Amino acid sequence: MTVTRNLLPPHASADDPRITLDEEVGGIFENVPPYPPRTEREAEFYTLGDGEMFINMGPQHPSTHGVLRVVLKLDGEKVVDLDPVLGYLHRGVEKLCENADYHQVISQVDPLEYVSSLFCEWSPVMAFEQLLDVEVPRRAEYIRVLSAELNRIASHALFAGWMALDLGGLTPILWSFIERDEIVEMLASLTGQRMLFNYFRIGGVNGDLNHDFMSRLGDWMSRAVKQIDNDTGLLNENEIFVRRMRGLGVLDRDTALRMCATGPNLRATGVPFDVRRAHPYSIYPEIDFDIPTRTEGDCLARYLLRMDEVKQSLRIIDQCLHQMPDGPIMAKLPRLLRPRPGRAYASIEGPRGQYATYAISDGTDQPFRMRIHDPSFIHLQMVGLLTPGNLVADTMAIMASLDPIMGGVDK
Amino acid sequence: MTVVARTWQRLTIPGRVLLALLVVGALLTVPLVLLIVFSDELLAIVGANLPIVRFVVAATAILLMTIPTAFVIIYIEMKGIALMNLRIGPDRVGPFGSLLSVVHGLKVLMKEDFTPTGADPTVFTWAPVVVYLASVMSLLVIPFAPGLFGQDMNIALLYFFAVGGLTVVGLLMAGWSSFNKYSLLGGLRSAAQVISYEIPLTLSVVGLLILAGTMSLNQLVLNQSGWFTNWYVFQQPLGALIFFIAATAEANRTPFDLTEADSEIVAGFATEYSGMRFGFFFFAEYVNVFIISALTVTLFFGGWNSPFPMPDIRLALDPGSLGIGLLLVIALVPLIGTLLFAAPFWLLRSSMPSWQALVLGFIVFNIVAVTLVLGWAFISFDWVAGLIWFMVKTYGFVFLFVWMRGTLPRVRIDQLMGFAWKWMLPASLLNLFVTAAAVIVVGALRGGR
Amino acid sequence: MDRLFRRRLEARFGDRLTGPVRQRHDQTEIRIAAADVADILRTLHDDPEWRFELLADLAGVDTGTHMQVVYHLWSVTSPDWLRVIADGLCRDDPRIPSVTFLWKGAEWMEREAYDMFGITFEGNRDLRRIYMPPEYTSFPLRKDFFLADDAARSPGGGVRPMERSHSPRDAAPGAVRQVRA
Amino acid sequence: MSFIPGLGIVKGMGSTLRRFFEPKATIKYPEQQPDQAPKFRGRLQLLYDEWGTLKCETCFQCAQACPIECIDMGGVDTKGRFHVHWGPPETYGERRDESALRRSGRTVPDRAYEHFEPIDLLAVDAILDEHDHDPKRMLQILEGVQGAYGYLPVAAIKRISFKTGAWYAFIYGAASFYRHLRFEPPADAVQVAAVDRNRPNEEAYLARLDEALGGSRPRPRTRKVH
Repeated sequence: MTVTRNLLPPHASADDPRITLDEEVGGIFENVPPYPPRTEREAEFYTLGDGEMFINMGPQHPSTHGVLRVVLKLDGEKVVDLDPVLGYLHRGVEKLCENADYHQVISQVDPLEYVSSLFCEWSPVMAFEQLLDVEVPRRAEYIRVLSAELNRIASHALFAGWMALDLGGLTPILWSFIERDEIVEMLASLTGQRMLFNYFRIGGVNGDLNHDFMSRLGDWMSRAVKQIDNDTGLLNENEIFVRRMRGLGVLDRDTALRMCATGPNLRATGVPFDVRRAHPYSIYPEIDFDIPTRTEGDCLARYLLRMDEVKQSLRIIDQCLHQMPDGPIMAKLPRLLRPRPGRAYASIEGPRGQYATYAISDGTDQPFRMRIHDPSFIHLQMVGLLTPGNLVADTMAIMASLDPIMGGVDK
Repeated sequence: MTVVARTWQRLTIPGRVLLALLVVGALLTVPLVLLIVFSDELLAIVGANLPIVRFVVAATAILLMTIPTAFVIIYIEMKGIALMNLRIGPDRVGPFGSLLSVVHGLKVLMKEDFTPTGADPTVFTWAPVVVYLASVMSLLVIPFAPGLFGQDMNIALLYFFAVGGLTVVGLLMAGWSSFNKYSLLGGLRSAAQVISYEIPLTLSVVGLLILAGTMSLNQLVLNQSGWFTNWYVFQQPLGALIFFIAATAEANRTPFDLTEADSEIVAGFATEYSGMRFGFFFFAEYVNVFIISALTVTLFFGGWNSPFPMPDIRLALDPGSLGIGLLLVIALVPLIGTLLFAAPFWLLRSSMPSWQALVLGFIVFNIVAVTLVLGWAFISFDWVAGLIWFMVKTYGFVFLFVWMRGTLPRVRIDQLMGFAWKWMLPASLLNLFVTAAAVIVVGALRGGR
Repeated sequence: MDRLFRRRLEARFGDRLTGPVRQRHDQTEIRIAAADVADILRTLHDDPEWRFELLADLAGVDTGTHMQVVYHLWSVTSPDWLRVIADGLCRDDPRIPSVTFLWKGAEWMEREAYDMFGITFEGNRDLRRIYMPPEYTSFPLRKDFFLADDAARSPGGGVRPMERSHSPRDAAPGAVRQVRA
Repeated sequence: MSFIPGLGIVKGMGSTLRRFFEPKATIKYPEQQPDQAPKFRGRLQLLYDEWGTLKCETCFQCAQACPIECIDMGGVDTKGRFHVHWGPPETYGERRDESALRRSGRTVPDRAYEHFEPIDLLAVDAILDEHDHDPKRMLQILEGVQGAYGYLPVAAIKRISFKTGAWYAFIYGAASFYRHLRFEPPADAVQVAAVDRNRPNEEAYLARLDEALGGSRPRPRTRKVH
């Protein structure tokens, strides 16, 4: 390896014995990992063709949405192949959850997808409720749906902003951050935190609706539609934006299903799979909303689909506010939870797709095994499928349109 | 030594300032005396080499002008984009944060300036200089006002394109020598982009040249005098549009800022640069913005001409005729003016202490006085009026660039190249042919009559 | 709970199920042998009678005595989640056929299961560590991998350094938490 | 995308220009504070009572209740001698999920005391039985334990604390008040020899250092004495 070359003083001469410019490792344009390839695929990837080079995107790259490293194999500007390298944010949440008791799990899973924390809390909580056979009060369910849909809008707002930022637009991210900030402040008055809400509890929620939250929500709802139209109008009609996104990273129905895609990325290919309808949970059967789908399956479709979902979320929030029943917000539960041994699987529809938790109880106060299924993780691997053949700039556009959050990818 | 040091330390701060000024004054006396003694000879030398002296003075002035220009444009960009983003933007240093860009410049000066291992030190060091010089050199031919220009060449436009093309050499040098793949991609992108857009840029102006029959920018501006309908933009709208778009690409501005696309190739050619070497790139970019705005104004928007013929007013002011009265005016007018402007504040706001009213009055008086003096200069001196019109127009275009940056996303490299070759080039050729045909037809009609 | 679904499953795969079909809440659970995974999942995926097109989740499980791989499937033909448990993988060298030929997207989930449990998925062409660094040798989600301060469960009350490599055989027999599953 | 090329761009430019003149969303932070929800949990502050003293009594209840154990705190016991603390192991080298274990009903191992030798606690139990597990007769219990072991082992104090319900810190404080009670066994020849035996051998250490550095270890400068 020629790692030594980078450690040399700047004016070292080429005759220096410490410089080993071998034939197989020549300068900066070929860098291969310092270990033999472990799999067939890795060997194939790290073999350079004629005129190709590797380039490391990340882990400190402005548009990898966190600490993701992508090794790109380039032919000029064209991406030939790519290999995402994960694990820079890995903290072993599943292991931590197996060593925490059932109440503590909620705060452990909170920072998984930090832009949509409520969904990360929701699926474990639902799984534990199944394990414990708890009936959640209806008011608690309504509050959950209300706050989660608000969080979905916040998450999609951030998505639209990031999308534009990755395409070079400076303004939309700040406009969408204004929306997000209003929602986040609202949720802070409900849950007490701005980002990692830690709000859902096994058997209910942590606090009832309060005046502060309701006044902020009413204030925002009265102007939300107009404001969102204002914000998205900057991009939706922009020729540069549309031309870059249309026909880029096209995913067809079968490929999407084979790639285990869910959520907006799957619905953009024409499959109307939404866990809220496909496998109803909570009070979604009582609520009237549509599942927007698109058939193009390209980046623009994924973007527009999310914008449509925001409108549906507003509808759901409106209905929640009108149908909100009275009653308790927590089920009666002992402080120390020891469910019977068993297995439970709870899946919910988050802003990025299906969040699921598979929990096994062995009768103690800690889950024996807690598997967290995160849509970001699944969707990030589609980058490797969609990008080759496109340009470097499209890598970011495709990645942004799939909307992975590295906290969820790395768990 | 200790004697001097101890004395110095015993001085109070005003004393130190005064002493320093005295020493500087004493030291300045010597060259002044020399200048006076040899004034005749010096004047003779200067008079014999007037073009050279003019060039040196102009080059120095322009070199010095670029720095504040860059600061102003950077401030406009920071504040403008902030306001479009619904942010407050810079608001801490100076009034409305206007000195923030200056502080940024100082910060860049103080930062560590290092060369990455593996970089080619010579090329790496000279690349920013080449880029900066290319920008500054193109400023030389731009007529700011009647009589206020570096050089009036008869091939000024050609010179401009030639020197402007040098920028790409600097960017390529930077990209290649940085020993970084992102830089290399950025350098190559800039080469491809700038070379592609040079062609429509140059061709879009040819129609204008056919109309004007000259390449001297000064002459071009003179041709556009009178009402604003004389501006070339009304005779060459397509040419102006192509020129503007191509110039945006030349200056690497959004939506064509692919060379330093921060979300794709980090910072492109500037990835490895730090300190003042990065500062040179940064300044060069904003000087480029100024230059293309200035050139657009010069070529298509009448340069320093006012949009309507100014009424020919001459104020017959002869301060010398007042005699000793002049001294009285200078002594009394500020006093009276301050009191005059302070009075309404003091009378209307009973809660305001008199000293505050005086301060306010002084400020208002100053503003009024400066406005009056500028107005007088505007009326009396052609070059002041020209400079003001020129700057107003140019900064209008600078704001347009900032506005575009605040609004538009970036195009992709293949779209960029396709746009240049598939749309801009045919359009500019069309513009050229239509103009040439129109000139021939009009000429024939006039000749036939 | 879909009783009919249970009967259909028993009728179709009755002889190849290694345990009874269990149903609880909205989940139906079948257990199969690791060798049958490719065949049964292909049937479930391709057969128009089942049409389990969506692989909702793939999880490895260490029960303390053996390994399992758990698939969750969704189909329009049933309101239940179908949980397929490939049971009885030995802890020393767990091997199971990959399902990447049906769901390409299972590749990273299998890599994760390999990284965390050491389960080898035969047929996955990119089976390498995904979260942990390449030179890492332990499998963190196994039940004999203790957190640094998990003194309550570590044998002899001692602390096992997290970064030390150890094979599953090293674990003291009483130390590993087991589940009756 | 509209039919006229460039119309979308123009519209976008219009919308940015409109926002250019709109009131801004950000605030000038230190001068202008954001209004926070009354329920906001993120405030970091310690409360003072009306006499201006800290209300915090270092009871650790917040630290024990914190689900992700991000609170760590330290304080001094009532006697002002014994530093007590609660926090993550990398800070204090102690177990951190004691609260979780206690709630789960398992025995709570205390690693802070693990390096003390385990002792046979039968004698302690006998003495406690004799004194009816009465914390009011703590001095007699402690004296009895000291009589049985020669000193007060930590395990014994913990046992007493567990059995009588008195806090460990109280027992420790009470014991440390009396001169005749001691916490370490009296030094004897065996102990001194053990300490000598465990002291690292300097010669061996230096030899290994030499080996590692390839003989280039800087020699200690010998000081000349005139």
